[in-house]
Amino acid sequence: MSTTEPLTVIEPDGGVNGYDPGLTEDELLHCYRSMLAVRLFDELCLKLQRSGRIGFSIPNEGIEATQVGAASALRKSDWIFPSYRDFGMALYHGVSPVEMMHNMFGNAADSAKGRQMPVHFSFVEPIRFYSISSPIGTHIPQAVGAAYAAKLRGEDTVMLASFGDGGTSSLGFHSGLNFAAVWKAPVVFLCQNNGYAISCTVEEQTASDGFAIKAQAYGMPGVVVDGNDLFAVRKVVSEAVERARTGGGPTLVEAKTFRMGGHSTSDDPRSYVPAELFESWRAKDPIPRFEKYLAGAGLLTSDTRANLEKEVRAEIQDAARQAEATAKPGLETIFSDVYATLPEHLRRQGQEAFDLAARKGDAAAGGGEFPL
Amino acid sequence: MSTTEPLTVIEPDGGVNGYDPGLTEDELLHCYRSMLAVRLFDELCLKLQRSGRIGFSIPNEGIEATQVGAASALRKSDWIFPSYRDFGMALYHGVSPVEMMHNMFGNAADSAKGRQMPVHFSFVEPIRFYSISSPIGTHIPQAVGAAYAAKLRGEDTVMLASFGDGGTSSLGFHSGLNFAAVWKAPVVFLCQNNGYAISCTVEEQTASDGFAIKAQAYGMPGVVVDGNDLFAVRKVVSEAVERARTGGGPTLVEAKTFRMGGHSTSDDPRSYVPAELFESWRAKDPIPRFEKYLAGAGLLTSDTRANLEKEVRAEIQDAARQAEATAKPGLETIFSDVYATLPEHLRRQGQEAFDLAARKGDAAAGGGEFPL
Amino acid sequence: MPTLTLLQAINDGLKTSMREDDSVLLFGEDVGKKGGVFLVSEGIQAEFGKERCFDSPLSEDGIIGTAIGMAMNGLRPIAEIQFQDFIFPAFDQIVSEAAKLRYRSGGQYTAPMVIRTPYGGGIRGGLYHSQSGEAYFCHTPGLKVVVPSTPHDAKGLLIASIQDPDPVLFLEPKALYRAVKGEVPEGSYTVDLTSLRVVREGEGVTVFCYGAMVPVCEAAAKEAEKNGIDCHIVDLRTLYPLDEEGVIEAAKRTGRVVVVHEAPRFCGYGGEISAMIAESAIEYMEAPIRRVTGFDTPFPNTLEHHYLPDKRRVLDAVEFVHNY
Amino acid sequence: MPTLTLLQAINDGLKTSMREDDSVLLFGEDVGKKGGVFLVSEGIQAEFGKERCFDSPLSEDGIIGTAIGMAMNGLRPIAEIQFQDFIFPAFDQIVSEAAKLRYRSGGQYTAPMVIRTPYGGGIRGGLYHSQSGEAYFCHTPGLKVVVPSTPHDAKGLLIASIQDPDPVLFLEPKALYRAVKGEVPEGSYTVDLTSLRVVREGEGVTVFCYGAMVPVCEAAAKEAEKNGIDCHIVDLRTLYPLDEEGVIEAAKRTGRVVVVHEAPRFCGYGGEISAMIAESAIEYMEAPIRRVTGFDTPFPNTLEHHYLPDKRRVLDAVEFVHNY
Ligand SMILES: Cc1ncc(C[n+]2csc(CCOP(=O)(O)OP(=O)(O)O)c2C)c(N)n1
Ligand SMILES: Cc1ncc(C[n+]2csc(CCOP(=O)(O)OP(=O)(O)O)c2C)c(N)n1
Ligand SMILES: [Mg+2]
Ligand SMILES: [Mg+2]
Repeated sequence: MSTTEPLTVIEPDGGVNGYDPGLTEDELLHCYRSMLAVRLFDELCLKLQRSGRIGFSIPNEGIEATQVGAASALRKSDWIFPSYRDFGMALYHGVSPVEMMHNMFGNAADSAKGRQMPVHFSFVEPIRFYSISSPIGTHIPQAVGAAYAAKLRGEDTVMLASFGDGGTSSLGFHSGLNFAAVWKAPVVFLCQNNGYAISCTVEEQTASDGFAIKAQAYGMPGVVVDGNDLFAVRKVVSEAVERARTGGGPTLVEAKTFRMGGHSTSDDPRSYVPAELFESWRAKDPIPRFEKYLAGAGLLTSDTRANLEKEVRAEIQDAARQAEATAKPGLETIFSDVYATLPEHLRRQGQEAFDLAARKGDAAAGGGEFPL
Repeated sequence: MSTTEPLTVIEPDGGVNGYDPGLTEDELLHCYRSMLAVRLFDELCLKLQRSGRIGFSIPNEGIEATQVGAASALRKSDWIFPSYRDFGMALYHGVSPVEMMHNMFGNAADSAKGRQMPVHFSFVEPIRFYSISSPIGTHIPQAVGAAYAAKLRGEDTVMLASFGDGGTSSLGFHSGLNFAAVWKAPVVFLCQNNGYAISCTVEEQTASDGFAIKAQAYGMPGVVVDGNDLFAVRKVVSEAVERARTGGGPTLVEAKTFRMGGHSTSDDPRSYVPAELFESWRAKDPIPRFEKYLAGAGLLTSDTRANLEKEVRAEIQDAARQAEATAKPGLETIFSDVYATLPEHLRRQGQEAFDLAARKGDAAAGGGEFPL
Repeated sequence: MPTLTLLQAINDGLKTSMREDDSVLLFGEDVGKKGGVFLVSEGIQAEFGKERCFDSPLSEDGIIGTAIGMAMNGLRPIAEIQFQDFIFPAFDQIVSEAAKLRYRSGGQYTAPMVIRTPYGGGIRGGLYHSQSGEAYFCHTPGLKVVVPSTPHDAKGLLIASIQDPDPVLFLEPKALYRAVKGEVPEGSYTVDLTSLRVVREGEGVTVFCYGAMVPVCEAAAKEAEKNGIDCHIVDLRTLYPLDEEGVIEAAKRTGRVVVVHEAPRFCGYGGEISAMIAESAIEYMEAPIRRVTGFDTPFPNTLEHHYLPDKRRVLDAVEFVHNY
Repeated sequence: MPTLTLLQAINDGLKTSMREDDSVLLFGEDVGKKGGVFLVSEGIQAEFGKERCFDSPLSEDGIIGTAIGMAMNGLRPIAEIQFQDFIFPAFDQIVSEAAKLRYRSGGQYTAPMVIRTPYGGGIRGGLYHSQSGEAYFCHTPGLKVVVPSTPHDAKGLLIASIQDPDPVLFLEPKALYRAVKGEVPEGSYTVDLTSLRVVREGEGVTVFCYGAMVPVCEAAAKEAEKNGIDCHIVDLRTLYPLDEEGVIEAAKRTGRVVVVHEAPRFCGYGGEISAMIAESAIEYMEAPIRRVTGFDTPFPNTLEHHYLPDKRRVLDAVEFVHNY
């Protein structure tokens, strides 16, 4: 089974043709709020980066519905194996903007202790949002292994592994999907086809007819969905999650969407993305599209929208302020977490680092003693 | 495009339903002789290994038609990127048994200078039979690169990359097929599905419906063929070669066959292959099957067959005798061919090795001087 | 105490761990029905079932990638790589992922797992069934690297590796699988993962070695003794993290040092040992620090006996530093 | 002579080679339309067309695997790996294939190719955009490993690498891309692939370094000079094969040695330099051989300035060995 025409639910006029998302009003508004939060978080990060207050960020504009729609199909006991362009899934599940901002600033409160680049989040609460790694695709077989563990113990946990169109060329895609299908592991593979892998077009990436069809190579179902349509993504991912949860094995979902920004704040897409493409996709912006639905359902007015935006913006700005005011990680964090317990040679090297910092008069040295 | 029912040409009674192989009588007999040579070469190697005269060999029984049928679709200007279970392709194209035996004995006349394990052949004449590597699948993207080079220069060379069912799980399979399709590179991928990867069954290897279907993931045609049917293999590979030669890009061919022996001389398949499987496949032996066709076409009698077998056997025995009598590689071959020119540190290490050998009274030291 | 080969001791260690702890499982190419190409895992599938001992598709990237996922979700996977030479397709998963997961997640996610793989020469395996890649992994913070040379250590180090909270590469000297025998305690015991083993005490020359080079060095020491040279042999056995103080002490003890391994010399593990001594104990050295290693070439086949360090080469070096 | 940055010199080297020789081509992720994430290949697709400069799918295994195939069939591919941290998916192709092809085929097949990749810290790249993996490759016979530190060397070494009959890993110190400028001859020239560069002559302490550590060592030497310590700085630049005699000579010259690199210390490249000296010139050493390196941890982000060797750390070591 594999489809090539993307499933769509939300029509241009906001109608959904009788589709029932199975969400309460609050839940619907939470989806909306989450998409908005992604957009505003991004906006602020771009400013922070441009003004040199953070080093780097990754824009998500255009992809919000894919992230939130997919996340909404999961339980808190499920795991997310995200790409670096997926933090909307964490927001949806209740990770607070300030926890994310700690990472953007790489400070002492960052769960990664300032060791990773910005946007390389890691959370275990309120949902397992797996530590993002820069190497593309490595998390795919890892999700499969984690799924195998759950299955072996008879748990009904499902793993969602998310990656880009470029990610399908990675080694992890091939081994991950193959192992998952052979083991009938409870995993949903979400390929976010956003048109580009940095500057590489989809045609330069693969000669196949889209990405869902790649499921055939592994003997699992492949489904294409309109990635700018929150409900369509929710529907397709929910079905895949259900299949996984009930022992039906993995599914590959391709969400067709578009990256409206650069690859990252270090990238200028104008050198390789034709302007027309931006224009045509702007018309499909997932946020106004969902607003139309909400307005039609009587859940959103321009007033409530404005208030919500103000509230979210304030929360995010406050998060940034807090994170910026938080101290840098202690010098000893260079040496901790390499192993569960500190080996002797790292103790020595740590003490050297403290000695040196002390001699330089660097405040990082504290009292000069390596504290671990 | 992808088929799941294997194409067959030679019927149980030896009929071919009007199929025209486009081969002269001599050529047909050459195909037959090549299959026979593989079988007899194998037989002798097994004996040599069991008696400790060579260290290792890899049986090909049952796979001869795939090897020879595929090889017969190539020109001498094409390249073969073989697996270790493919030397029938070299034999077909005129590599002599003695050249192969030099490799089996790892002697001074071995083109790999005794550096590789047995059956890791490398030839450039009369056809490019690419140096076999133990790591599975690495040669697949290499074939694609070599094809790109040919295409860039406007040559009409075609590359045949051959690998096993297990090989489809390798990294090289994924990257190789993907790059080939994007580049429309002139390559034919031949997956020899012989039922096992050492002891791993096809079901443990992949959940897909056979291997040809994996072509879909890359946007290339996939075809299944009866691998014990010389003409069927020849037909399907010839079509794929023609497509590649005329700019139509790559094809994945799956030849369904069966490994009638162990994985290698170090392996006892009885611990994991059900006896019935051997029996049922024995009935499909590609050699008697082709004999039936030849007999029907008036090209083979039991006399000519017996004579041919005697002749080939003698040639192979003679080859082994020659190879066994050939000296071991010179001690300096440990150090040559690491780089195009010998670096200083290897000159020093080479001299050390000669000094030591001389002190041990080892004849390998020759005059004691490192000769490079 | 039963007397076992190295191979039997590993098999015993695997079974002991799997009996002790339900979360331990073993997978890789051909480890199930066949029991591994060397038969190290013989009888394991039969005893523990297909869910805890099974064959994987032919992808080392997949084996290690999924093992990491199992490990972070509560299992204690033992992933077998059929030959160390075939570990490189998984290099990214090992070096970028297993080794760095705890660090990059601030300890939120971890990968307690063992990668078992036979390494080294001596079986006429040529370029791709003979390599000793320990140096690649010992340059990778976050990994532990272990190489047993006796049945006792093989079982004890293996159990310790399985219980360890960090990823451990467990290199098995395949040349010794059936070549060494020794007493092995029944039941569970561990050998510390940062500890040296003094193979033989001596005052003349300190010889550092590990894995299949240990018996070679022992043989050389016996020869040397005849010439009045008294070797102090240290089996490094836990290559990373290493008991560096133990190394320095052993070096100071004699002031004369030889380091032996099979892998190529340049940027090999032996270089670290020499460098460590040159950094912390150079004033104790009474002779150059000599390395006896594989040559800086790929691994040959027919001539492997000239490539691998042997008794004669070790003895030469021992005599050289002794008489310096 | 024009004055160019290191980045411009590499761009110039690429264009010069591609003009000179039709069989040279450049490919990798984002090297075409975009000109590379650092813009090293700016203007190359425009000048040489899409057949000789193009973007590849996101697979380092595919990039290196196909490059090997191109190389064996008459082309001179330059394969870019976007960051050295992402070379590991291609480790098998590099270590098992490119490095061993000539050897295993008795010279019948060869892989004359260049793998270009930016390496090293200093750009706040954290674990995966900062690493220095040279030691992994310098332990791999069959490869050559080159690291320029000046625009002149970058161009000359790059052209030599492209012309070389063997596979060359060309590591570009990304921290220096725009940070160093220098005169660069127009047109084609080469710098020998087994040659050291004496950065500064001195009689007090010998400092070995390469890549982005060269300017750090120069700064330290200036400081040291104020305290009357006269450093002899050697830019190793062609790490493998190395001019070992040149190293030994430079070490003997002062009898006091410091080795500097960014990579972790344990089994790092510096260990080889120390070991080589401890083996061939220990009696000339008047002090311990000190290494100044990255710590034995993954590469951090916020605190990278504490992780990377800096002027102060080099100076400390120089003073230590000088005053010993
Ligand atoms: C193994 C590896 N190679 C290269 C890179 C550099 N890189 C970072 S993102 C990226 C493109 C990814 O594209 P895609 O998978 O489509 O995800 P998107 O950024 O579009 O969400 C590349 C090449 C990397 N991170 N890892
Ligand atoms: C990367 C790698 N992993 C493991 C091996 C060990 N090994 C050698 S052959 C083989 C099975 C190959 O099976 P298949 O591809 O089906 O080929 P066949 O032997 O059946 O012809 C394995 C696992 C290897 N050579 N390379
Ligand atoms: Mg993309
Ligand atoms: Mg097979």
